[in-house]
Amino acid sequence: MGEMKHEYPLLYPLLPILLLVPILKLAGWESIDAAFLVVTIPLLIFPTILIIGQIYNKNQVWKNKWKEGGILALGALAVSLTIALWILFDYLYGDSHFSNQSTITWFEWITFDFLQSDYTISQESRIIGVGVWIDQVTLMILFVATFLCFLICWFSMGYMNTDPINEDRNHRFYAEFVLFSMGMFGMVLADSFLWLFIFWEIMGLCSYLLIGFYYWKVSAAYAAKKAFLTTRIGDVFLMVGLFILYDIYGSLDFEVIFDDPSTGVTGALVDSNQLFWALLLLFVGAVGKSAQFPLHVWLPDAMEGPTPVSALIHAATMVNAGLYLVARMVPFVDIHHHGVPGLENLGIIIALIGGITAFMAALIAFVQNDIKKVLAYSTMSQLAYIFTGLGVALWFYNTDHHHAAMIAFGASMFHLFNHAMAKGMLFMASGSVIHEVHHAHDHIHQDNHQDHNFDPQDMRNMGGLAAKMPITATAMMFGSMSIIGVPLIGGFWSKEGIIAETWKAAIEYEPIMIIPAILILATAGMTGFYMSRMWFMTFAGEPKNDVVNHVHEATPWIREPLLILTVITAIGGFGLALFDIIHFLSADIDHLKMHGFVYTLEHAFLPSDMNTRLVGWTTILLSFIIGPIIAARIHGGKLKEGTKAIALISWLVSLSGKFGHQNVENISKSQFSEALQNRLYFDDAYEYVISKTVIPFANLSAWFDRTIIDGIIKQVESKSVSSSLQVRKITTGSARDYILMAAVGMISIFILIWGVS
Amino acid sequence: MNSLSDISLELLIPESIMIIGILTMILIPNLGDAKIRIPLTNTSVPVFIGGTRFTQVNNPFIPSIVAIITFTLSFFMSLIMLQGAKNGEIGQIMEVNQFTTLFSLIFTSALLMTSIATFYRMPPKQNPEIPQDKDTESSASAKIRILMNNRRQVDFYILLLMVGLGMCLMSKSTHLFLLFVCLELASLSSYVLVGFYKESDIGGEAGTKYFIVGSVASAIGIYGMSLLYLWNGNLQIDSLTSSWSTMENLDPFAGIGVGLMLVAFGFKVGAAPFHLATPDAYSGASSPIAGLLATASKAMGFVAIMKILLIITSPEEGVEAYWFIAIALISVITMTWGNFAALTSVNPKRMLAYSSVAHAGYMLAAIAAIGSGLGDYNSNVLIITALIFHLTILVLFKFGAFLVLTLLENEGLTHNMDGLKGLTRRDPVIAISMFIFMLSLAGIPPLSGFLSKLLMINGIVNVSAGTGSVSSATVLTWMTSVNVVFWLALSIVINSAISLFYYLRVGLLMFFEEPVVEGPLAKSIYLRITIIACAIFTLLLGIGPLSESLLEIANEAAQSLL
Amino acid sequence: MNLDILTILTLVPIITGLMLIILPQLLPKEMATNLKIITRNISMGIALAMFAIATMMFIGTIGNVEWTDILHGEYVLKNEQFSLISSIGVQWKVGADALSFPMIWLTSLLIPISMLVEWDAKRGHIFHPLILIMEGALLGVFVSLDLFIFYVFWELTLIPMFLLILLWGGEDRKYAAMKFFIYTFTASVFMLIGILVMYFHTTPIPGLGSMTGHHFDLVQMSLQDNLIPSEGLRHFVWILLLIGFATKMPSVPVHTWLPDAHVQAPTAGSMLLAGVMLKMGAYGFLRIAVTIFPESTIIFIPLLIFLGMASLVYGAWVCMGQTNLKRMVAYSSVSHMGLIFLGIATMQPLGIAGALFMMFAHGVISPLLFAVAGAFKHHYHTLEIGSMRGIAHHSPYLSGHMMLGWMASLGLPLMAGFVAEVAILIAFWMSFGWLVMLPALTLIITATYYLTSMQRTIFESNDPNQGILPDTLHGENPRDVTWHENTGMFILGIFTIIFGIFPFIFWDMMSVWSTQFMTDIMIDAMENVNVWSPSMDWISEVFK
Amino acid sequence: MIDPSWIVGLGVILFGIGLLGTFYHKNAIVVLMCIELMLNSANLNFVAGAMYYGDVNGWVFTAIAIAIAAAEVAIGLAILLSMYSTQETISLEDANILRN
Repeated sequence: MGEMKHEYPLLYPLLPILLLVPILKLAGWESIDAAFLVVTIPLLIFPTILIIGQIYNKNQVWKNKWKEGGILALGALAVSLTIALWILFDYLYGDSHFSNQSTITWFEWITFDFLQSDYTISQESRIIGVGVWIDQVTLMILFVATFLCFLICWFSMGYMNTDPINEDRNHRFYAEFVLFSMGMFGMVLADSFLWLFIFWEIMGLCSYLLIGFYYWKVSAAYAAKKAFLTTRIGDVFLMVGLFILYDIYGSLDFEVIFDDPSTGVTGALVDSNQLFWALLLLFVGAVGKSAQFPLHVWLPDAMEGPTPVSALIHAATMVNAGLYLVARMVPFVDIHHHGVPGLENLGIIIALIGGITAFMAALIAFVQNDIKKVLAYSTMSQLAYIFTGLGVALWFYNTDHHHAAMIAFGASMFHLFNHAMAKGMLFMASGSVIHEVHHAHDHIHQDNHQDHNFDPQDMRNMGGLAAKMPITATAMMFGSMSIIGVPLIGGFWSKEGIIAETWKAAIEYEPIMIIPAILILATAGMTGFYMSRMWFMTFAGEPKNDVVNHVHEATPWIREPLLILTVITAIGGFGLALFDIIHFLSADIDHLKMHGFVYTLEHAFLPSDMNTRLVGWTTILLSFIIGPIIAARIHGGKLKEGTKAIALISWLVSLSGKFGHQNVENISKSQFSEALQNRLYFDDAYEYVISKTVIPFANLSAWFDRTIIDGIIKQVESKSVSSSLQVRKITTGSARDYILMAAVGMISIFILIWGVS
Repeated sequence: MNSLSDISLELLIPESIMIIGILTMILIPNLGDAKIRIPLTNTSVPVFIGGTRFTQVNNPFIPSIVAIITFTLSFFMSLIMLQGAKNGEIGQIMEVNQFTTLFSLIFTSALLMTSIATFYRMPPKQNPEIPQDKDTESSASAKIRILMNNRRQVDFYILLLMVGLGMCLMSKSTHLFLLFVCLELASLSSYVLVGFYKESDIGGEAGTKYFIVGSVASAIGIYGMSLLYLWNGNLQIDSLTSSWSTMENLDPFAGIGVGLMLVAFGFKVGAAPFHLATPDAYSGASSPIAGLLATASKAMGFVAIMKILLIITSPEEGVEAYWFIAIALISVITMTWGNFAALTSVNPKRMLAYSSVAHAGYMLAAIAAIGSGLGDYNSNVLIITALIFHLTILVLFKFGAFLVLTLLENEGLTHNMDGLKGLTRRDPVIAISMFIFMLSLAGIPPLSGFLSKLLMINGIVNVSAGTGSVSSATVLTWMTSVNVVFWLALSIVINSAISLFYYLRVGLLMFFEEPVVEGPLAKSIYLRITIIACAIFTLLLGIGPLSESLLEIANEAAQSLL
Repeated sequence: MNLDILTILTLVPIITGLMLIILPQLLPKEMATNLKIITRNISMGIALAMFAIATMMFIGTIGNVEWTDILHGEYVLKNEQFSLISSIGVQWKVGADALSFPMIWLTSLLIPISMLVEWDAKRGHIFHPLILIMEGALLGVFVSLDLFIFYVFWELTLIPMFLLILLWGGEDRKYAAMKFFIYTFTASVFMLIGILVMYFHTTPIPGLGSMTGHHFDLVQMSLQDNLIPSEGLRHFVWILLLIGFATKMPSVPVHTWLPDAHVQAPTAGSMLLAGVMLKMGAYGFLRIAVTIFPESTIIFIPLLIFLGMASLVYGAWVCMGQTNLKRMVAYSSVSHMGLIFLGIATMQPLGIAGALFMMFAHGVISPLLFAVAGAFKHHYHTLEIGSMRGIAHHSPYLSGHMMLGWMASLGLPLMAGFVAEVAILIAFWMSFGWLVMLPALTLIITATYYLTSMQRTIFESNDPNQGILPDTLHGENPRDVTWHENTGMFILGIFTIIFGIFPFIFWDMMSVWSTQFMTDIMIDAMENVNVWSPSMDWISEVFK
Repeated sequence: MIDPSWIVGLGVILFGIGLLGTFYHKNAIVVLMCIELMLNSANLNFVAGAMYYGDVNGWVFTAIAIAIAAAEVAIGLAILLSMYSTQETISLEDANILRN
């Protein structure tokens, strides 16, 4: 292992990007006018990288100076980030023209007329346009997306370009990466449900491409297909939902629909039943995209992709698309502002699905040994939290509990932010671990690269890494804390809000809500367990494999993002909570306001409502105390003699060894554990059903087409040939027969003539 | 009333040319230095007949050249007559009008093509030697064979001219008996021509069968005609027509008579079930003769059928002709039989024969549509126009196909499809021409075969589509209410679809298979020109101004027929 | 004849194509050999010139046409009256409108591309001129406004395609070519009867049809009120026309000629077959059957939906059961063509415009698919799915094009096919409600078979540096696509994306046309006839 | 004078015999003779018609028809000879190289 290398000079070509905003401002652009650049620059860079990469593949300059396109991709993302920040600041502190919700249309995509039910053509043509829609939620997710895309691209230059397996293939990675970013930015900025869906699908494509980046691996190709198809199922329902929405409102533009969701295009009141179906179908799409029960099976497999992909797509950004979509449903149900009453069931269904998924994913995460799989299930579980929160918010909105609804909504969105930051970082950190372990392994076994028995992702090969990888361990610690909901750290503020509001709904208004409420409360504790378990297994205890001793944190480009995100996770959440982001996100107030330190703390820990207070403390107890302690009892332990971790994490390592040790061999051999290992048999069941229905039916169809439909044609053909031979046999060659036939014909003519007349 | 001066010979110029041609052909090869001594004197006067022939007339190509010149002349004379619309009656037994002139044109053009084709088919030897005593037996017989071969030239072309004469006169006759006599003249000559295929041992058999069956058919026809005579006492077509239209109930003599005559003409056109000898005859005859049978001979049969069915027994408007059902059924059987039999034929000539049978079926269907009595004068004219048009262009592509086979026949490869294999590689121009002929036979646009088929179907649709109940609201009620004629159109199109199979198979063989014999075909320059001209006209007559003018001519002809 | 631009566009390729084939036969040997060498360049030049003309027509340089202003029933770039066979009412009448122009442009685009893709075809001195003839015939179908000429061109397209399959096809080309020709010909003769019945009912217009009193003028026919008085006959004719058009499209159950023809056809042939020839069916259906018999169309909406659904759903299932790449793509064409029927059945301007756009989009995408499949055949000598794995390593460009084409075909947004799909399905929902679930769910099946086939060919070799190669290579080194294949596929791919992102380029004129089409023709008919609507209320009742 | 209908009746019988004979006999010469019978039955009809109508045309028709018959036989024999020279048979049953 060489020295830690810095390659910052490579970034010099990107420096002019810093001047972008000033130049645009000088040119008289508004920030919102520049919004399209957020999408188009990555879109243009995508083919650029692909084509240049294909042409200059294996070229040394391209490889070393341009990182096989990494620098270009980073530049594109830097532009997007810059402009996103510009928009953000403009929105927060800019001129008055930038109101609460701003929209701008770029061009008209398709225009058409409509035949109304009274057989007249609608007077004005309807337009499906392309434009930008900006409000608080957009801004928050846009920031998350641009920021994480940028950081993870940065990270990739270290992670991807140093792995020999990726050599000469990285241009494909970066191209797909920027294309994905384009999809994400586009989806967030889109000003209509249709364009939301379009970019949503683009992301699906990129997810497919990136999961299948190691296309030669059977498992990767399979996982890519599975991911695409599973989300596709949801997408189809989503599409039908869009059709219904279109039918109701005559447009899919946010501006038109959100203006007054209670009246349809005809001016009549919207039928809540129809709208319910539309929104439910949209939610099915969200379920697919965000890997919720029962369309969750693709996400764990998706970890076959390179780790930056897992970090970006399957943790931080794309999976949030479903949440974003559900968040966009608020105006429909907000009966305070022209919402449609009678949609309570929607919120309940969403909350239920969320609760079930949260619990199930957490359960499965208990037994995972692959570090990325743990994170994947954790992602699923945390997303489910947000769904629950959104479901509760929708329910509150629809039952006219405006304030509670806003808190639930804001908390959910805030959790999205926290989770994205933390999970992105966790994945990067895990990537760092995997990368270094892998390197170390290759370093030891230089002669034998093809040792496939060693899995660098398996936590049973790790342990004690805290001493070897201080930055990574720190980052992972803060990330896990945020996910667990350790008080004061990022995720705590949001998660607590979600749980509290769910309980509030359950206790005070809607008994059914008790199911998700209990489930997510239990999940909070389970989260504490499995996140701690992961950390302890990886970083604490004695090294379980010789490889660990050779691990160094030596790869460039990896540390910076980890550090930045660690800071954001550790302090950012708290800071934003202080600014009362929860209310900001739910559009309660125009701008962020400092709430005051004490007020915030009091509000969080000692709410006036007794029930809320009880729930809050139970959550803290479960997630912060019980879960981690159990994990520490099983997996914790001191580091190997002679090794030492930095101060920031050594307390945790040593703490983990203080709770004694518990042997769980019996439990891990139980049937339940086996079921969990097999992911509760969902994948098997799906596989079985498909192999028993879809494939035989397809073969049957092909058979039917070949032998019946085409068979009829072939029958006609062969029958014609055989009858032709028969007909030809009548011509015997004997003139007597010919005369006889003629005579017979003659007589039959007469019979015909006289018989008829 | 009848005086010789009434007979305006100018109306019979084509026929006169043919007669002169026959005489010339008899005379020229016999010109020699023979002298006759004037009795009682010693002076010998040259009579130029017999003796040692002049070397100039000794050329064995002379008969074919004479035939070609004769047919060319009468072709152009007919054309001029057609242009000048020279019409008139000759005595009371013949009439010249646009119809007859057009058919003269059809006959002469077909015969012209036959002569051109046979010019290369039976090449005589130049300067044959006379066998000497010192020759061995074999060399002597070889020399004799050559001499005989050369001799046959004259026989062949005389018969050809006879066929032309018979056909041309037949189309002009307005007297049933004359019609029959001329028909016999043409038929008997054509029987011999079929048997003339001496290169192969099947010529005799083909001639015999064709002759026997044909003779039976003519005998039946003559008997039917005699019944008509018994019924009417006069065989003038005008007289028969007026008697028929005044006849209250169907007289058995008349009915049976017409029916029996249909048998004779049905044999000529190759209608099922009287067609059985046609494939044998076509495959046994040499290709040019088979082409002649398929075009001119068939046209002759249709002229006769039209005269009988559409003039004598023409249905009144709104009344179904008594033969309608019979002809309709025959037409359907004919086209189906022909197509199905052709489907698997391995002999190209047989295949073309069956296809010719199928085409007869289509034309009979058109005649049946007139017989339904549904159409008015205009729509009947339209159908006849279609028929005439079809018969005219048939000379182009049907004969064209036989001409291509003629080219191949020199290699002895026309008994099965092998000869056509790989033709594109051997001779692309000929192969493409053949492909065009096949497509035209199948009725693929924009070739002329399509236009004629379209016109026939249109004629049928024209008379029948209006018959369905106007008030019918569903497809089924309409389908049950429409006249049966409409379904003839459907049977035609379905049959065309079936026929496509074997026409395309020819293309398949030509484009796809390896040739059996390598190397280009025989040069035969005039034959090639004829084939290419046929192909070009097949294209040009399909669409555009040329087809327009031909249609107008056919339309005038049809009007003059009715 | 007045040399108008559409006539030139149609006749020049045919005439030059014929000349290029025939001239070498007539010229002396040496000249002929020289000519043969440059034949493909000349053909390409002419094809490009035609494309340039079509594009200039679109931009407005030629003819100065504002395409979005064309309403239904108006035709631009018409020629002066010129009768071909005036005695039976046949005239050379050409014109374009928003229904035909996209197809015209598409044809002129695909011809040079398909030539390019098979630039090194054997016997190129015949191959490329044949494609030129094909171009003329195809354009003739789209520009002619006379049913006779329409039918002539309709059948004329068969001949070059027949020869293409026969001379440059795969192993079983004889069977396929025959089946293709006979099958479609059989169907179209039924259509011919329908046309003749329509012809019979036309009223005379001066100067035409002196002999018959009728004419084939399509414009006049559509102007004539109640062309066929008997309702039963009207429906009958409609069905006859449908037989012809549905077979061409092709719709289940008369689709089986297509897979055979495609599998055997050379790449360029497949591209044109899928790209333009299938569209002739949809075009003719809209242009003739729907325009002239709107009421029959409305009455037969259930039939249309059935045919469309059968093609779409059943076609997709059959696709899944295929093991041959080209067969699969062929069936996917069947499946997509089903959407066109569904779009028309909606009787919404949006649905009809969607159907039009589907014709156009599928015309850009499916040639790409077939070019890819053809390249597989060309370079790997097999089309069996699963006989090779992981060839992305060996043929990155081919794999990339495959990926793009497959994704475009499964309806990924920002590619041309998506626009049409969404438009049709929105309209379908508005007209038939929950029935839309059937086509929508089919999209999943579509995705499944596309992804599976991709997974089993370009992925999954288990070795990053070596794919599993098919036996048919016999140990040869696998190659990537040649430069000309690559260029052709690139152009198609770029157009796929351009029309996906900026569909309004062609959408606008289609939309305007469809609106006017509905107002002029369909609305009256819909008021007269009961429009079918499915009773699907029970679903929401059940869940209430 | 005989009633013309008797002549017609005889003609019908002759025609029937002739027609039956044509497909009953194998020998081509006999078939040729049967054809003659049929032609002659037609001649009888012409004669009967001429008698009935007092029309001289009928007689002429008869004469010409006889000439036609003669020509037919002449040609027929020639063709049969030609077949005999190649196939050595004049049986219509055996001469069936050409068929199907």
